[in-house]
Amino acid sequence: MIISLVIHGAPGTTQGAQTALTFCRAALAAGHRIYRVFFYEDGVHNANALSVWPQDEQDLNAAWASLVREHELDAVVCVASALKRGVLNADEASRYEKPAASVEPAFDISGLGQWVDACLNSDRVVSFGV
Amino acid sequence: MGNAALVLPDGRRITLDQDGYLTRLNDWDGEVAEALASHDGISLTPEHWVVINLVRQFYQDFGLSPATRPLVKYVGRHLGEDKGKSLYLMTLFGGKPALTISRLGGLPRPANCF
Amino acid sequence: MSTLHIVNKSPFRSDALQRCLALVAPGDSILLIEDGVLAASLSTLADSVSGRSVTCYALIDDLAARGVSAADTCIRSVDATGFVNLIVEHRNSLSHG
Amino acid sequence: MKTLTFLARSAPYGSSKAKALLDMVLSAAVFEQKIQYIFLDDGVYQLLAGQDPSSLAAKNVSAALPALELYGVDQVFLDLASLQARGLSTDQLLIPVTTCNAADISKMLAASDMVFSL
Repeated sequence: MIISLVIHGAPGTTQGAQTALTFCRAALAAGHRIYRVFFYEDGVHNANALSVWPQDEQDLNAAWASLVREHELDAVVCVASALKRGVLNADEASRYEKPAASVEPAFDISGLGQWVDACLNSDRVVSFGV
Repeated sequence: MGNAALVLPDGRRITLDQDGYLTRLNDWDGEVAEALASHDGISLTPEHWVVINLVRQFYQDFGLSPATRPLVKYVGRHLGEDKGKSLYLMTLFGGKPALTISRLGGLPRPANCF
Repeated sequence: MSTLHIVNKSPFRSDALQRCLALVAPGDSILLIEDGVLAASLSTLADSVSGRSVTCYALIDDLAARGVSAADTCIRSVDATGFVNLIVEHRNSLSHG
Repeated sequence: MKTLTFLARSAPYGSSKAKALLDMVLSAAVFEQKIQYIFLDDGVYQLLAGQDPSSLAAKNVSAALPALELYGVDQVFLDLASLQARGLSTDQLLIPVTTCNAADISKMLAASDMVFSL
């Protein structure tokens, strides 16, 4: 089955992003296809490459990045949510004259159109961290 | 990289972002619209102006930069069904009319690129 | 055709479970996750769904993490794979905020 | 075409949820999907006329509601029990909506491909 995820929660604040990660791994292990993981609102913080976690905690940002790379997932952060929260790629940082790019390069920055596209092309869309 | 700027005939310098939207919405006036349009190779006629004023009214009314379909309906409602067609707007403003008209009208850059 | 209702809030801090119960239809299921599993220790949950053809599940990792267990055998524990299966088995899912 | 159902359940201004869901609705509308936009629980406050958040430096979320119909979103519902529980009545609303009850919402959920609730 083709499944997409929408993630609303920031890592480390609420449990939703962790639940989503575990769900995503289990869905892949069961042979389902993950069409897209869409990070919306505070969920975009999961794509922040500048986060630093204590050594004795699971680095959820790194865990997402490695899952996205390992399975070549289409991971998209909502551009409107991301800009407000300082999750920028090099293009956006230059466009808005900000001092640093912060998005993990395995993630794309795009619009809600990508979320609609995920709805159209998936059998199921599951929301986490609402 | 610095942002682009528009220099008006009176010497005013208007800063734009990389996609040609105004950095400061308050900079907008008729001359700015004329200069933005001529940069796009469009010479503004009264027909253009009616539509630009309508897109500004759309933003005033709803707080949204319109997508094409709602803008077309809105234009049709105000100017008549013969003009409430995307072809009419494309003839005046070219390919992606809602984006162009919003930009010329000094609306904020749409939060989500579709 | 049915809905998987996902509740992630404690019933003591949020009315998400109550609002979920108001919308649950026969054939739907309820999955408690995160702080939502705190409702699994309430016998009242079983009462509210009894006779309505609604099945209740709770995510086992979330129960274990909090040291709570399901008060009633009518609440079935599922792991992450079970969660995925529930998503597949239901037409749609509703994450109650 | 998919049937997408949106449950607006949060009051405006205290969080970004009302606006976040509205943005989803408008995006789905641009792609011309079948949309059911249902206001219930605290979401009914989003429909109240007379909102003026100017002193909060917040955008008026309700301003976009009269544009829904231009976006082709004509299936807009209100849970009457939620409205009444908050001491409100339909004549205080900014736009015309179809009233419904919990059973109606359950039916709409059952007929949906995807459901989003904020």
